[in-house]
Amino acid sequence: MTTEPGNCTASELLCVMSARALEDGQVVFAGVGIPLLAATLAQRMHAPGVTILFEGGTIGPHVVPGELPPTTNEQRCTRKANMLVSITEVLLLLQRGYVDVGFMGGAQIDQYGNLNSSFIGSADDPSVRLPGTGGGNDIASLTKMIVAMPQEKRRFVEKVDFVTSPGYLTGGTSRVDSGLVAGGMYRVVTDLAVLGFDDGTGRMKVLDLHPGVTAEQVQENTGFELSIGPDVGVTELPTDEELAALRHLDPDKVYIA
Amino acid sequence: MTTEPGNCTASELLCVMSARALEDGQVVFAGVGIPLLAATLAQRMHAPGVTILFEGGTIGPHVVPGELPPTTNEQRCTRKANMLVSITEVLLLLQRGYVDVGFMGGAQIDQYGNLNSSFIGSADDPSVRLPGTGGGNDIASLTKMIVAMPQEKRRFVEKVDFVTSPGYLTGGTSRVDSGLVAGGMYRVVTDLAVLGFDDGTGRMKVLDLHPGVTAEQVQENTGFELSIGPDVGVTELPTDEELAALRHLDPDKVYIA
Amino acid sequence: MTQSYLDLRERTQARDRSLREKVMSLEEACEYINNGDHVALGGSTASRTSMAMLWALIRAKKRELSFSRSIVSTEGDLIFASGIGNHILTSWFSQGIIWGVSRVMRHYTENKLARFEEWSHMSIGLRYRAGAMGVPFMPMRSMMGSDVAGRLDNLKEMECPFTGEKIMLVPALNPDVALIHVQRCDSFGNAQLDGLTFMDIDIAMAANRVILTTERIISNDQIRRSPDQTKIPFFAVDAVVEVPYGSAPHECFGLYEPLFSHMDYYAELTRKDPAAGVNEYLEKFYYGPENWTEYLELIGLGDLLDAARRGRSIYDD
Amino acid sequence: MTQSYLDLRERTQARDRSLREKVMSLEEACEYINNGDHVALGGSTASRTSMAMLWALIRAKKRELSFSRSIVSTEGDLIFASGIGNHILTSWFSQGIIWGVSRVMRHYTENKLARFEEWSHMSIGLRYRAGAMGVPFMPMRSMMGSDVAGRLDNLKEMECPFTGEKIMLVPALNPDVALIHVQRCDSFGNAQLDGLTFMDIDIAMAANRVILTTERIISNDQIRRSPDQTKIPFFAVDAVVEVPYGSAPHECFGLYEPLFSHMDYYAELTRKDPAAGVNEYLEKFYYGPENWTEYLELIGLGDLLDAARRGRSIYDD
Repeated sequence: MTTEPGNCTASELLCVMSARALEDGQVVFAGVGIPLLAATLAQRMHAPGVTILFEGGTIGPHVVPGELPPTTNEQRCTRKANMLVSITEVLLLLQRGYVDVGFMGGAQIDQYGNLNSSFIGSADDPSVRLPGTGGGNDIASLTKMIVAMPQEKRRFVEKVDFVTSPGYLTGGTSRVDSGLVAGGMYRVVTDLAVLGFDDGTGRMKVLDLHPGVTAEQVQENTGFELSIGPDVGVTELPTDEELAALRHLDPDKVYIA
Repeated sequence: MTTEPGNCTASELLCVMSARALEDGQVVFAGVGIPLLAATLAQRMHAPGVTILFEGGTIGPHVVPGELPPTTNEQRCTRKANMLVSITEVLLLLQRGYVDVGFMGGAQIDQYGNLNSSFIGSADDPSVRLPGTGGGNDIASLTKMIVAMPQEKRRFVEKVDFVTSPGYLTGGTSRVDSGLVAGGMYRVVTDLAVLGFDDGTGRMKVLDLHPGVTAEQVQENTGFELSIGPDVGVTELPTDEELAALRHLDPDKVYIA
Repeated sequence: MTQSYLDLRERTQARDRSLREKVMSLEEACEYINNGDHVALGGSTASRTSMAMLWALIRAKKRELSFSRSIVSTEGDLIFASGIGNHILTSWFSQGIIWGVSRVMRHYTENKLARFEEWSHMSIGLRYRAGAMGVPFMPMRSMMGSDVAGRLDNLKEMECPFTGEKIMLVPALNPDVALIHVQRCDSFGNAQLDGLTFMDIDIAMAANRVILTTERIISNDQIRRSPDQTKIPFFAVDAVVEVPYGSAPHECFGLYEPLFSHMDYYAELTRKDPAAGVNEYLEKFYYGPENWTEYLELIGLGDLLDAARRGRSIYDD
Repeated sequence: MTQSYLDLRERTQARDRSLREKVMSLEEACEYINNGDHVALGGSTASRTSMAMLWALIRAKKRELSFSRSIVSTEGDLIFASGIGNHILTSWFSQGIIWGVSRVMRHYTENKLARFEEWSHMSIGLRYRAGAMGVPFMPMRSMMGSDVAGRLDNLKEMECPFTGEKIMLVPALNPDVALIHVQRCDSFGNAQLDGLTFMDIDIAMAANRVILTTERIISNDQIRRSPDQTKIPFFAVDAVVEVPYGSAPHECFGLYEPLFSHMDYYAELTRKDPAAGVNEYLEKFYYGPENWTEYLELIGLGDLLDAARRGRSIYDD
């Protein structure tokens, strides 16, 4: 049973919608925050066979409801895991090709799916020094990416101030030309829509709108022109089961505001 | 108390003399056979602080008397070890510089200390295919070497049929020029003498004769001209303690014939 | 052998990497090996050899396989003599130093019936490691100047762009199949190894398919109680076969030492007439028995019990 | 930072690598760190940080240290604010995502008082690994095309001589000193780690000196009963310091989780006026206490017991 619009927060909507982007049986490299929570939700709902990898070195854990880890490097990440390895080894799994999907949040993204988590303003004299790439650069360089983030004009910019994690760089064949021959941006899931990328140009486009959201709304919350075709789809609202499972996982609202 | 000449076999003499070449506190990468036995003997005698490494991945074991391992890859090698690592990791310790001495046997050696354990005759059409390098090439390329082998004309040749494990190659700076900037042949211990290498030319020379052995005898058992100075030393015969310890370690004469 | 990165990824992505049961028989596991494949063997010398899987491959009359292993013992003789493969890449090939130089190896290589491709021990390890890491090569500092390097045509020397030093590059080795024998794993293929791991972890991660033989299958719950003991992840594994004494007459750390009298018997059998001796051995122990248990019966319960007593003694200290 | 191979070997060969006792106090261990050294920190974010050793370095008023770590949490704030170092190489630097972006990191970097040198997470791991292996670089396939690479001047792109592919080379990092906190080790420095090992093994093998802080010193006999659990060999270790709760307020796997209320307190203290807040924290917890036990007392026994209860619960499953 799907819930009524307005029965969930934007974070909850984002979490459910991005969980749905995962398929059963996939090996998913999940960042901390919404991705961790959404991958766990996917496991509890439609994709019990999803294997989660955390950057701290955890393979196939079982995240315990109410004990969400504050980073991917804490022991909470390792509960009932299948295997623990070093950080370098878990990142090398991306390079070797064992991972299906990299799943991250983002501070700033541009029309080619490049992510910035390093500097607001110029790198030499930033107005804000952000925490940096972590595994983001490696994940985005080496595997197919799903990014979950709120759709806001200041976050969806024409060109990011700094390419921390590469999308399609300057579009066309520029990503492959740079040496990044595998992986690439696949989906951006927001609280308004599900976005994809044009095969040829590498530019972002709208695939599906969330119920009640118009194409105009999405464009208004985006700092560059989005291609929105007439055949754009509509997602289904979160179900009561999804929301219940989500709230059970994060009762203290650590990641869902 | 030193034993009478003739009270020990050639293998026993070789084993005792090469054990003495080790110093207390050294990290010694030991091959199977005489080196394993001699390094263990050194531990029991003058050098209790010697740390033995085996190619199978063992760090600092305590070899049990009468249970000598048939190769360096059996569990017998790991008795009371401090640490076990992969084969690649234990060999990388040589490359990283943690090892003081590589300690090996040899089938054939030449005037520049190059070892052959691959082919007798031409490599394309050998009269004997030998078992090959194992870790020999890596050990001889990456650390200071002590080689223990019987002194025989067919084993001490002017030029080895095949350079399996590099000594000083063609002498002079040829080893360093080839890219092998560290390590190199240090001692060859035989049943007749202890041999070293000239700093400049890289050629083998006699350092010490075993008691009762003449310079002529050594030269007669060597297939190239050895430099034997007038100041050549004389080793001390194995002591009763050394022989007793050795025979206790190898009661079944697995390695001491 | 050096696959392009996109090929390697494509083969990897095409594998079913989900958490799923993959327990099968030796005969079923043979289906995962195609004629012409490059097969990497886990363990080293007479330790944790996946002897049961080799036994099955020989019985299945596979052909034109090539092999690699850190160090090769009697299994190399059997590969050559059975005809399943005539090319072995390794650093050392003989039964074991105490038995002298393998007459079977000599017979096949000196008569040019088969090829023993010699690399340094570390270079083999680094080739697997490059394969495991998804890079096309690894840098190293040995083999330079030697004739071992001189006989190989897929090595490259380079000048280090950071230090100007001479460096040797060895190419990645991504085997088509890896055969690895372990003490225990679950039905999904999460493997926990005791003692020496040799090159097994890199081999498993480098290979395009992995077949585990295991002394014992344990529950996934058991695995999850000590995930830091898991050495091979399930998603790298394609088949799991439970085979007690699956490495006999070689050893399996903590469970049984080598079956020395059997190894002595084999050495004696192949000393005088290597070709005839090894064929007699194959007839008796490989083609004769109906199944693996019969093979073990032929080796003899007494030898197995003796080896097991010695094997478990490692935990007495 | 990239040492020539002969320099690196010379430094390594000069170390006393014999099996010997090396237990000492935090203050004595400080002598192993010289002003100007590059110090690598084990653990990651708020896990197994060698907090006690950092505490001692700050109290000893070391100067001009530079640091590297996979991911930096509150210890980075304290390094900058205490003045022991103004350069940190890492991939991510903030207290932890739930506490927002570190105001202290922002204050020091945005005002150009200190430098946060950003590398990709894997590239840091591979730099340590190259250092651990004794090679001058490692090849990898990320960072290409990004501005992260664009801001670094010691990266090299090359064409792979085997495949023709574009490959990124990152230079070896051999820290002068590594500070690693472990659950247990013996008095010689043989360390056994539980749970996540982060980049610690590579750091230990790469560094020119290693200082272990440990929750507990165990006997060498105990180590030798399970040598396959030893992760750092004694000969790579120069000093061993026993410090219970040596990672507090960060966690130590299996023993205690992060001390969340203390971490919240710290975040709150530094939110409004980062410079004043972090200095107040240093005064109270770093310069105030007579010894490590007093530091723990200031944090509070209640918090320690709570963290320990949560920490041990990992073994309940």
